[in-house]
Amino acid sequence: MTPGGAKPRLDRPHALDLLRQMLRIRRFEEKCAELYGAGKIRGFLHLYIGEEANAVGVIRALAADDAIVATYREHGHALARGIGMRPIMAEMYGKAAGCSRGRGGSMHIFDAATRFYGGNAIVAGGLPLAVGLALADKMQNRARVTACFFGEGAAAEGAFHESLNLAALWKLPVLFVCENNFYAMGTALERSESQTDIRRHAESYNVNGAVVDGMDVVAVEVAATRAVASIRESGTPYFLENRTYRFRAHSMFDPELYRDKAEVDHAKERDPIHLFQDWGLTAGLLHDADVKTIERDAAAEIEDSIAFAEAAPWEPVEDLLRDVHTPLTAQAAE
Amino acid sequence: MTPGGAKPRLDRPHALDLLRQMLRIRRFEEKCAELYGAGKIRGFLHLYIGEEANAVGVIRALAADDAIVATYREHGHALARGIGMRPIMAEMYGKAAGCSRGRGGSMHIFDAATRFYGGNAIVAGGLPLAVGLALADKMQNRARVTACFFGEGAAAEGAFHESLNLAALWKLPVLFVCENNFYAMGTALERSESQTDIRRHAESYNVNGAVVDGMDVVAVEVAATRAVASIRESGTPYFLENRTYRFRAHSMFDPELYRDKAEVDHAKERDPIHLFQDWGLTAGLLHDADVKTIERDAAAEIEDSIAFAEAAPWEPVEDLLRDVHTPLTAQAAE
Amino acid sequence: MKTTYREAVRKALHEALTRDGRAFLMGEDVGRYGGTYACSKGLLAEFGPDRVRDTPLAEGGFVGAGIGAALGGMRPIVEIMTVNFSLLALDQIVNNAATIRHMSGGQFSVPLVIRMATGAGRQLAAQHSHSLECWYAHIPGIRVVAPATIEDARGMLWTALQDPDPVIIFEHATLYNLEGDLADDAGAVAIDRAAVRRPGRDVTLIAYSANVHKAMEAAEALEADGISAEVIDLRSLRPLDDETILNSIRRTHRAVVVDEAWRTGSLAAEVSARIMDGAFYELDAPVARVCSAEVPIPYPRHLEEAATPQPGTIAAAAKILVTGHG
Amino acid sequence: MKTTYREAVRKALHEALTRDGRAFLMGEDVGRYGGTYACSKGLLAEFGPDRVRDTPLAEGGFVGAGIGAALGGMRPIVEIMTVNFSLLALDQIVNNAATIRHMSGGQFSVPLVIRMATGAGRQLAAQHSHSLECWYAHIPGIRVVAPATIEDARGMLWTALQDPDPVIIFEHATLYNLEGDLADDAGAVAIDRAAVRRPGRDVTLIAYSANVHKAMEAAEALEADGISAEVIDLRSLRPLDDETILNSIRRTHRAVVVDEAWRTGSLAAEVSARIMDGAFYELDAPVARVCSAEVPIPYPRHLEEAATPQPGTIAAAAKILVTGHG
Ligand SMILES: Cc1ncc(C[n+]2csc(CCOP(=O)(O)OP(=O)(O)O)c2C)c(N)n1
Ligand SMILES: Cc1ncc(C[n+]2csc(CCOP(=O)(O)OP(=O)(O)O)c2C)c(N)n1
Ligand SMILES: [Mg+2]
Ligand SMILES: [Mg+2]
Repeated sequence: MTPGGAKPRLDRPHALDLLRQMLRIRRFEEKCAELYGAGKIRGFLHLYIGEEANAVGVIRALAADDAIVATYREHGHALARGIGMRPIMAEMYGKAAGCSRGRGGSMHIFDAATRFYGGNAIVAGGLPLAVGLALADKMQNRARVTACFFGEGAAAEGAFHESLNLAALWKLPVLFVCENNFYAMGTALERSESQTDIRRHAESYNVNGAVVDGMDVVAVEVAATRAVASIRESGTPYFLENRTYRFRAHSMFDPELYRDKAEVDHAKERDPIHLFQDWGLTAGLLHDADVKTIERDAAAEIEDSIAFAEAAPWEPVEDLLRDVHTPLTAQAAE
Repeated sequence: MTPGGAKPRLDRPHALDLLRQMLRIRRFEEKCAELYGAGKIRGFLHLYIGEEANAVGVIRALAADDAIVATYREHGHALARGIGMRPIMAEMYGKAAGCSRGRGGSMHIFDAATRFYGGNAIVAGGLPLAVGLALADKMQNRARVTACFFGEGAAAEGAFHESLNLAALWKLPVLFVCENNFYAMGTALERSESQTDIRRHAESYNVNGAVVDGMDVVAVEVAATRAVASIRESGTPYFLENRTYRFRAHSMFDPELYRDKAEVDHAKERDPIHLFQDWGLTAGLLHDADVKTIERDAAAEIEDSIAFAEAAPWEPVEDLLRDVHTPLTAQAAE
Repeated sequence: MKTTYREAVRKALHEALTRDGRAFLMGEDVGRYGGTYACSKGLLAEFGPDRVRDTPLAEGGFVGAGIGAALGGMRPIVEIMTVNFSLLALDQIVNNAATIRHMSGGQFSVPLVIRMATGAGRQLAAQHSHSLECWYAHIPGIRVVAPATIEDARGMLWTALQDPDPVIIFEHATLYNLEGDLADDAGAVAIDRAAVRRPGRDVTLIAYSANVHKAMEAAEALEADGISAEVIDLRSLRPLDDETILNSIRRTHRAVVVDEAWRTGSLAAEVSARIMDGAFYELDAPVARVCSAEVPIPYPRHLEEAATPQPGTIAAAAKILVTGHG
Repeated sequence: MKTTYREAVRKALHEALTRDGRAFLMGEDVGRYGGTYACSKGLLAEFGPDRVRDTPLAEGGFVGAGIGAALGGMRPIVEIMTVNFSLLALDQIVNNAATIRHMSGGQFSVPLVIRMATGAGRQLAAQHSHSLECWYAHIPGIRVVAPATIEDARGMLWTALQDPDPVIIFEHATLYNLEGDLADDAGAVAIDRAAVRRPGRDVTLIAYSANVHKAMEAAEALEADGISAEVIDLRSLRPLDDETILNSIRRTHRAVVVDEAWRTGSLAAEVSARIMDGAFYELDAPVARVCSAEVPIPYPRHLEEAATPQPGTIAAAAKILVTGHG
């Protein structure tokens, strides 16, 4: 499965964790789709189903004080980063107990504790932020990495170009992760990029990079680990192109006129969870009972998060104008 | 001098024309600098002195119905394109007899007759326009080329990236001409681009390109002719990086703190006019008398244009609101 | 004929592509996807990928390309998916589309139409709920319209396409599902005048786009309280139709201006200032504004509703003007 | 001490870099070139290329990087060469700088200062003469200030730098050569209040930035005509200091608002609407606005002058208000 063919040596806890992370993201989002249908979650909801290996593999390679900048399709990243499912679910509901106090919703998950800088709903809007976070680290002599996730559609935006150039020019510790799921809404890669080999762009800024099978969680983790090591050693950016696929519609409004069911079905044959689970079972690293436990735990965690979100109070309307500016008390405390 | 060493076969009229075009641009701009000092020309004035071979060489390769999009440093392009020196000078003065009716000034020379689409003072702002002009040609099955001039500083802007990608993706007949004079105001290329070999960017969009000695007018013309032929044949864009140098300050406000006089003097040793003139004289294609005639004609033309601009009336203040919208009469006539 | 606002937009696009060979539609997902709001569904199949042109994510680039194509003799209809993303194209709009005619001394016109969805109301939170029409209405050299009705959604595009200069059409995202009747022969409509959507005597409610409907609801509620409210649909945001506004004020002597933009610097401020300019001595009370609260739009429905104009807040503002108390 | 506005800005930058190790200046040509307006001359030599950081031409990119650096604990001072190019960074400002605090539920602040030159008056024509302060003043989540005096040029930056949220400082390009006295111990100034620059009884002239000086000239001319004009310098464009404005109107009962922006949708409209809101019954005449004509700024001096507010036009507007005729 991995480029070299064989899996690197994984121990059992590691394998269990990879499966657990991917599965709880999957089940969480399946439930979110239901909750959307039930009117509990509103606005836009962009599911990551099919792409879980990317967030899980990359984020495992990060240290606790590294930073993450993500997109509107970020539930998986938030969960993999260790933000609690309760505050995430409450955020999806728009409750004040949400991680962004309910103000952001699905597209704007933020978490200071884990240095999770959103949840950005402007395509490519997060890239310059990642450059700046890395610049701050460099200027303050901190050996931290900022991982920046975005889709292949974002690569056409001017912000992509400006950000790659700045990161390379100033030698900043940014890990660019292009999650290439081959579609930007309904626009296929070949209708959006004259150069479909996106890594070629990175090369044109003299940024090192690699292409990874984004359906293979171990391959992703290996590549990300290598990338992060390279960044920490050289202080310069690194570019990962993770080839993956979105199994669901772009958002809950998308009738998917632009691709065949056959194409989707074909992609599903390489479901990252099945691939890894089958491999783990075959290799004897995982057992059927493990899968059951993980599924049961995930289900329980999700039920718990829903109960939490349901019970959480709405923010009072009188607080409408909160958090436009930093209150003076917070300023004094800084 | 040219890449291959030898000059391609130039006949005498051709050689005379190249020298004449470069010299009249040079003398025109030298006079403009004086007129600026005298308060006749105001606002920003960006001189092209040292870079003349680029406009002259490229524009000779264009057909009469091809289009040009240029920057605020466009006097040379406007003159080489054949816009009359009188309306150009009147424009510099801000007189109603100017080619843009005086509304634009030095940075906004426009001319419908020669399809000269400005004179754009937003760095990289003209690139998307060029893409659109070429798109219009393609959609209307016209075999025209749009030449788009910009500096190497513009290559860092998002608009560069978006435009190159669109032109390549949609296979549009755009000739991108990057006039690399190694500085964007006071910012040297290596402080603005992680990749100083700008053509590498073009390659990353799968756009064909070439690097040219922008101080050698014949080399520029040869490369541009090849480029235009390639565009007409393939219908796809082409990228020229012309390496050149700006002998004067960026604008009349620039104290030139960022570069040594020695560097400028060194560059002046490859003055495109001297290079070509010397070569022509040595090769026997040009004679001393030719140079004298060209100088005299240029001086006369410039004096004439000044007289014209001086005598031209100011636009009445009552017309202030003209040309914000297209008047109904013009609409009916369309 | 029963139809929807969405379908009216689609019909208008269909007409444009059918009647004018120079017209083409370009934008993100206008083709294969059928348009984010399904306004161009089916057009790709009928007119082909050249004239129903999917673009990469590159708002500045493709809007600029639209300007260039207009200069080159085409009649581009550029769809920016939403006003939120239009910020990435604002430089092209301000510095090229709006100025090229002037900077060139009248040599070149830019016959470009830009359509975009705008507004809040769908719980899309802070980055996806802007109402920046007022910014566009500030720019000399462009025309800005906002169809509030099915007739206008059907008819404004063709008229905009005849304009030799850039026209921006704002479609409020909550309107696409609006249902109503449309005459079988409905077609182009004038785009330069405001419309009195409901006559009244005591107060004038001035709104545009989706808020016209909220103002109509407010007017009905006021009616029940014995207050007769006139409702003006601005329709054209630039230029503003002062005459229709001032004529109304001269009759009602009171006005509430409704605008989904943040209050400070909203178009409502301009309308208020113009009423000050033109009808100060006619006013029985200061012009009131009902705008969005000065907060990025929050995600939860109850907060989003509290942040934006609602029929209740409009009616309450009108009632205070007329009766002196709420 | 005799000094200039330019030198005051330079001193303020010098102080920021000296006193706060987290502060750094970044922008196009702030370093080797010394700043387009020479405001950062010498700072590179003193503070080095990390803290006086030349950027590529990439306004969206480096403004976004400034936001990120602020999130990362720095105190970036980002210079956008002029407001004209800020359109390329507007998405970052509106959708990130202004909203991250809110979208994150108050977890993150963005202590970012953006400086930019603004305005017309130097014959730079249609693309280089914008006055878009009103757009920035529309955005919740940021503070906007406009130093008109040497004291404010010297003192506003440090205060802005203490703000935990984004602050935008507009410096009118015609002010840099302004000469005047500055106290040796001049330092930080409050940035939230307007200032009465000249007291008067008959009419209030409200302006900001370079136009304060034109209003002062107008006030002198009016004085000669026996009209006593008060001049208010707004200083803070967001939030607006209603109290100072309304207090003045309650004394003079008349106001002229001066704004170099195009009239429609200018900040002057907002000020007029607020006076309507807050002092309608105090007004003896409608608030007048003196703004730029609705035309892209033309290159020739006589047309540029005709297009923008001038002391003469300000005085004329005031005179009509006070005497009922010009
Ligand atoms: C600047 C901007 N333009 C358009 C949109 C609307 N939009 C949201 S997601 C999306 C597709 C993005 O595709 P990609 O970058 O490949 O990410 P994916 O959704 O596939 O994960 C689009 C067009 C947006 N949010 N921001
Ligand atoms: C978007 C934008 N940013 C900044 C400027 C200010 N500016 C004008 S010319 C220039 C340098 C451009 O350099 P380059 O593209 O190399 O062209 P050159 O002037 O060297 O011909 C700058 C920074 C501008 N006009 N537009
Ligand atoms: Mg994608
Ligand atoms: Mg250059």
